[in-house]
Amino acid sequence: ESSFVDHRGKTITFAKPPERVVMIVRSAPIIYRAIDAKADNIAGMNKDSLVRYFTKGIYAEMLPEMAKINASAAQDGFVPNVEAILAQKPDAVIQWTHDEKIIEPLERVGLTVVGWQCCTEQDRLDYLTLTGYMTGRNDRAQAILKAQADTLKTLDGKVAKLDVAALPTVLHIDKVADQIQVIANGSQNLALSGVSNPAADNTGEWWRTIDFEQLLVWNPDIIIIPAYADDLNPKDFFDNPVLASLKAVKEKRVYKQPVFARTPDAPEIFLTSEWLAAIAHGADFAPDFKAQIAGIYELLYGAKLTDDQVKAILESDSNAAANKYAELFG
Amino acid sequence: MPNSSAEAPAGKVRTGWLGRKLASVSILPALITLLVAVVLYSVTIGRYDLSVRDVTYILIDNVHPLVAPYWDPVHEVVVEQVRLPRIMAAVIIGFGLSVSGAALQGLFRNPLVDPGIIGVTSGAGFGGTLAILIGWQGYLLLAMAFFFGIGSVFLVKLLSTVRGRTSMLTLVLAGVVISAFFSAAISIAKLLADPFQKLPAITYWLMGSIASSNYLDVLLVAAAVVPSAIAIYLLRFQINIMSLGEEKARALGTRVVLVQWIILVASALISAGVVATSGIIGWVGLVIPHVARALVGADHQRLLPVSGVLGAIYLLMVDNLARTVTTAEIPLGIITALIGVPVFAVILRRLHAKGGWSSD
Amino acid sequence: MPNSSAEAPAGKVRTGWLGRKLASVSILPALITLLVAVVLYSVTIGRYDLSVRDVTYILIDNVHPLVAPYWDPVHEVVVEQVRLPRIMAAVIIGFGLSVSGAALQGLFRNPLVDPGIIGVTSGAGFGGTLAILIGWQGYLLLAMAFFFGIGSVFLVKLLSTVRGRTSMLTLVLAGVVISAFFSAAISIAKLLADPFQKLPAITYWLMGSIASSNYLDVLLVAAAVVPSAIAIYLLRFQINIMSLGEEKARALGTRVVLVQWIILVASALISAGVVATSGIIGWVGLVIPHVARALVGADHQRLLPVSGVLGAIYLLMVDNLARTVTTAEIPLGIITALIGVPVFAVILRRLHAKGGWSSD
Amino acid sequence: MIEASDLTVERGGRIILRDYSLRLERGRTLAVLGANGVGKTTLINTLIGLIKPRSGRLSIGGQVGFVPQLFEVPFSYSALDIALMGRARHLGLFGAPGKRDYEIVRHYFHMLGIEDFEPQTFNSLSGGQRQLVMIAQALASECELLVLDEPCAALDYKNQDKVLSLLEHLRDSHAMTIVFSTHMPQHAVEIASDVLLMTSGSRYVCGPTADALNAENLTALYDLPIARADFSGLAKHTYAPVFRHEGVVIDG
Amino acid sequence: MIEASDLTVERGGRIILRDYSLRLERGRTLAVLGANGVGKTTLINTLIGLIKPRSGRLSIGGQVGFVPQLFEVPFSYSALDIALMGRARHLGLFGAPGKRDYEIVRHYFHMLGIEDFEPQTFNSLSGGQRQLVMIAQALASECELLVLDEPCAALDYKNQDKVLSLLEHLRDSHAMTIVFSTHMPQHAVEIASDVLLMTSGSRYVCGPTADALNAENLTALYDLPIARADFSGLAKHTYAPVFRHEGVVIDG
Ligand SMILES: Nc1ncnc2c1ncn2[C@@H]1O[C@H](COP(=O)(O)OP(=O)(O)OP(=O)(O)O)[C@@H](O)[C@H]1O
Ligand SMILES: Nc1ncnc2c1ncn2[C@@H]1O[C@H](COP(=O)(O)OP(=O)(O)OP(=O)(O)O)[C@@H](O)[C@H]1O
Ligand SMILES: [Mg+2]
Ligand SMILES: [Mg+2]
Repeated sequence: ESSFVDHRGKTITFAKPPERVVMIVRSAPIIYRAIDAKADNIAGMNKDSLVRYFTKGIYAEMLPEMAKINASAAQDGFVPNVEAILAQKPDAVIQWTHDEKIIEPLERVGLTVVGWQCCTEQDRLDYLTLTGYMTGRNDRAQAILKAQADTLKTLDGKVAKLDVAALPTVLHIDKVADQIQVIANGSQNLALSGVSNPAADNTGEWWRTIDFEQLLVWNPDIIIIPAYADDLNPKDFFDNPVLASLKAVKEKRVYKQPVFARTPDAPEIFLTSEWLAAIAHGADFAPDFKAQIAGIYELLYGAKLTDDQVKAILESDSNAAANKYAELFG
Repeated sequence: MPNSSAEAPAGKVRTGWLGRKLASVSILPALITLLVAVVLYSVTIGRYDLSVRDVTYILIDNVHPLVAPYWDPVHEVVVEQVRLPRIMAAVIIGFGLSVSGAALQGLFRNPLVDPGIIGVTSGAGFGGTLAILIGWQGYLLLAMAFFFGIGSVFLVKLLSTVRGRTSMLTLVLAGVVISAFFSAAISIAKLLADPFQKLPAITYWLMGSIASSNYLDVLLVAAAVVPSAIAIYLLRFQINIMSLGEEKARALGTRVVLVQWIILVASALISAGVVATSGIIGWVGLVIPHVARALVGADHQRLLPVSGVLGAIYLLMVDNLARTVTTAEIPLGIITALIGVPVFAVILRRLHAKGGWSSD
Repeated sequence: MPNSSAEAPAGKVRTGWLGRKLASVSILPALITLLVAVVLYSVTIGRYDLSVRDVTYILIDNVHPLVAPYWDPVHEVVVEQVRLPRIMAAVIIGFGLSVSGAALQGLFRNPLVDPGIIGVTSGAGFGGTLAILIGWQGYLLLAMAFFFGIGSVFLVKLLSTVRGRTSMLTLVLAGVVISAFFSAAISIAKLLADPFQKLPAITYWLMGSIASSNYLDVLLVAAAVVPSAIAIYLLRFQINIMSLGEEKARALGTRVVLVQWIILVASALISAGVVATSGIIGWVGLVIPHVARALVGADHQRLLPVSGVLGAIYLLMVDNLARTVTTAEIPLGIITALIGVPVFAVILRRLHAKGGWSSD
Repeated sequence: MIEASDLTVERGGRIILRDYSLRLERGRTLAVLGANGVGKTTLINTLIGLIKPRSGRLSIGGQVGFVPQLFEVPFSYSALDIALMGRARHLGLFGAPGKRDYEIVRHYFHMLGIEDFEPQTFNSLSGGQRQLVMIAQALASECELLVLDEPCAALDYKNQDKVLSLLEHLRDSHAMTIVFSTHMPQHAVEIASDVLLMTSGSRYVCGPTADALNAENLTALYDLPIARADFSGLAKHTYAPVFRHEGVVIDG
Repeated sequence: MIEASDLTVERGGRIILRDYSLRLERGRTLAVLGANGVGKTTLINTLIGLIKPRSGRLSIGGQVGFVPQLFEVPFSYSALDIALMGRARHLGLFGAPGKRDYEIVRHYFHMLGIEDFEPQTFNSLSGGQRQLVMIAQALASECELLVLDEPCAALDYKNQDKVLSLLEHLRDSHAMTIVFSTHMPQHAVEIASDVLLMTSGSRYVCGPTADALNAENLTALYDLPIARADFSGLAKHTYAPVFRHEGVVIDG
């Protein structure tokens, strides 16, 4: 028997680990797969999660079984199709907590709901713990958490020695075509990597669209293209004549984020902080990064990555033109 | 001249009066029968497979308890907790929006008027958005939406009243202006919303859905819609008169301002109630009255009920599609238009000759 | 009776005719002067600090090259590549939408009509959304938006033409229906869009922005707006006549169908051009004509140019706010309404007495 | 029934009527005559309360039925629908016409001989037919005071006759008070007990028909020779204009 | 100028006119008389091309100016604006009225004595004033054929006189062809060279005024005694209705 408290403060008890779990939370399937080390108990997920994560890319290569899971739980991230979920006869449903209206219909028909809340760093760690309780694989959950904590602690030790006054500025830009869109207040803690975001304020506004004049005013040292920005590459910056007067473009310090940043709540996301620190401060901040990546993916998914796969994860092709990328990560 | 009327040929009068009553009666019961049929049909469909027999027994059980219910309790839950409240919500909302749309088109004498024109819809939308943004849920959200919706109609009335007189044109323009204002405010709120949780929540809520309706929601929306629809229906004859224009209405002895107010407030209640419980459901209140007018003419005595029932049938069918056609819930607002458009394009073409408006 | 006219008192005729000309002339030049002033002011403001002197030299340099430009080349880029095209776009778009709104309100004799009513706006919006969804950008997107915009006005006309006759009411309803259809289609596209990349792109594009306009964009939107606005202006007198109703217009010898078509197509071109280059910019085309009508009356000969210039000034000022008020670009659609609403609420109240519509 | 003293009425900022006083007892019929634009419609609208006078006192006893000069409807109501609206005053805020109301309206349709129009769309009727429906509407309101603005303007002689007879009948048998405006003095001759000759916004003659209505006053009123004409072989007379009497010069 | 043979016209699915034939030479004036709803407006709308006849042949020579029976405008145009619209035919698709057009319109305003209305909002004019403006509009169109539907219905005698004189003047000095409908036979007596008496949708009398217009025909037309009345002391006559002649019984 396992009993735990979910993010709503509700105590949930399972006599044995549930065998049919429907997940409405977008990143729950990958977390569940990582901790449970198998996909057998995942009975359903969102259409959206399936299409986005499991039909192409590294997950599709490593975890082909995920693509076969029923995807009728919800279309849009959180609004459940109650009858479709009932038809799966689930033992438990993982759902967001942000609105009682999206949980109440599920409980009304007698389903067991585990609530996850969003979006702080602690919430993200909790997903792993909660999944550990559900699957009865708390050991794996703690091992993964420890791997994260160790990496970040080492990184923190190095970042602490940097001169706080001279930290480089980094702007995450995911669009430069019809509009210039930057991440103003994202979820990634940039301080962990020893950089700062000139666009940050505490409005809570995640994305912000700016005009070119504003970009000139901020003039960041480094520009990062988020992993999800499929159509945007460093080359687009280097080839754009209007952007040529930007410092980061002049110095060719425009980088595409690696694939491990693709799924915001995935267990490997912490690698992003290390990668960014290396970009900003040098290879010392992520020593032997390729081996580390292979190790983490093996721990999480039991996958043995080929060298090409690691390169693909690091977006080495896209970043070939960027300053010192090859030197940094081979 | 009260007694002289007896001298009019009685037979003719009787058939005539009854004849008219019958004409209105023959379409309305047909529609009501259709509505009942669609409701019953709706209970039997859904992603969860249930036989028609099971559903019938489950329904009968409520009226006349069957000794040994042999069905799975989950079935009863599906029928009674998932499908029934949702069906009720669709019927009530479709009815309310169409009645209010028909009344407002008559009041403003403008075919482009819909329940959103008086600012309530986007006002209520903003109220709800604000609530989501602050993190309020459930009945707080509902209250906010409702409060802002009703507030905005008062704002519109205030804006358009110059020295005690309200012109219908200014009123309608004030409505447009206030709507635009709240829509912009909604957009601002969306820009500020957390894109992972709150933005999708706002977007989805605004798009309109009755997917998660429970009996309390149904009760709430009914509490807003039913009395308002009754008030509007009671004014059916006054709306006829108001549709001739304010001057004429005044000359005929109508208490113009009072009638305007009742209709505005009743429409505001309907819209605010709908938005509060189910988000913005557009289009129904604009188009259904035109279809109804094509069926029974411009007389609001027949138009209002026919409009209402037609709206109920329409929204119910649309919601049935929304919940069965794909695995995912498609927001109502989308299907309303997507399915409705081709259908109504044809209907409007066909029936336009007798479309009830004189201006074509 | 051509020669009899000479017998009319000549002096009176002259002052009268000139008098009318002057009345229209005195407001229009005032507005044009204001527009020029606002344009010049607009070049000097922005997030990037530039002194008025620098800007002046940079501008003069174009007309009369200064031998040794002492300014930073970045400054020149900011003024000439960032600010100027944007200002031009705002002026052209504001002008076009307002002229088309005024013409359509006259044609349909309905104060609630705006350039979006004939289906172009959401048609073009859908075209653009589709392009973004497919992954097309730049001129492909533009072409898609344009194509769908123009296509939808033809669809509307097709839908509303029964046996060769088009009633204005059916036309306007068909417009509403087609708009609803494409809006729903846009929503569907949004549901299908990747929420990290394409959804925000679609949302932002639809909300309207001229932030990234370059000279090619300006050229494109001008190519759509300028000839159309000229065509509409040339028809100014015919619009007066059409505004009396179709029958009367026909009796006066107007080629009703031709005039309708020219105005519809010209408005469609304007809207499609605007949406294609800058997304959906609502509200301007609806409200500005009312303000203009309050200023100069209903006669379209004066109304159209005044409406246009007023719209240009308004949109330019709004865009100035959009790009300077915060570090973020606020979508035009939002500020248009947010700032405009209180202002126009007051103006409409004040000037409504001579609002140009007879129906209040 | 009607008592107005020193009425001053303005429209669009212009004073149209100044210091009008008039008095009409229950059961009498007043014909209002005057040139175009002199203010007949304005006066009538003031009497029924559509326009508030700027100054002066006005008291009206009883409910008022009204037939306007111009009329359009935005919806295609049937003629019966339109006439039924005349019953509004008797139905209260939440009422709708019932069997009795239909009977009353049909009764007046019958009296006017327009039963056929009942189901027809009001807007598809001819100008004169619409006017008859509007008169039926006003009659159906069964008010003590009936006010009609040029009720016969679009009517042919036969229908004028019907309407005039009906008005007289209503006055006689129900002691209704009637005010109507007209451009044909003959209408006044036929049924009016009183006439109001509006010469200008501030000058008028008001009195019993027999006294006030004569060729002289009418000629002054219309600024055109109006002569008495006697029907050949009948003991009746009319007043008719003598058009183009002095070979009016066209000064164009 | 006008040649119509065997015209059959329907509206809303009902046949209103059957087998109407008529012919009017250039420079002549036709008065159309008939009971309410007989089809005068329908005939006139057919002549000017607003209604397509169901069968029959119709040929009209030259451009047509038209004054409708009912008139409303949705925008507050000035009277001048409205009258200027009469110039549409002369301005082409992309034209706008220039100095000459203003002069012509002002000329007719002057002839009708309505110069004062120029800047006034059309909708704030009285019924009769609007009708004068509409007549000015039709005159300003300077067409060969002028068609007027009850042009004098809302006018006082003075203005009727003005309009009639003006029409006669136009016919005489510009050889204009004129068709107008009216309910007052006197108008026909005054200026019409021809009359069309529409007894029903399929029966009519058409001919020169002197022949066709007599008490007998009119009595048949209106189904009411119409008698010739001679002006006291003048060598003129008129036709006027003998209202309530036989003590018409109100059968209500
Ligand atoms: N809303 C208004 N604003 C300004 N002036 C007005 C308004 N309504 C009427 N008038 C003016 O008031 C005067 C009287 O108009 P009214 O309609 O009372 O005339 P009338 O005697 O009924 O004329 P008719 O015989 O033509 O019907 C006219 O000169 C008219 O122009
Ligand atoms: N759109 C329509 N649909 C059906 N019937 C119509 C329509 N328009 C007119 N009618 C009918 O045609 C007949 C002739 O109408 P019309 O307007 O020509 O009469 P009129 O001779 O001008 O009468 P009036 O003297 O009253 O102006 C009327 O009976 C009328 O009801
Ligand atoms: Mg009048
Ligand atoms: Mg007629």
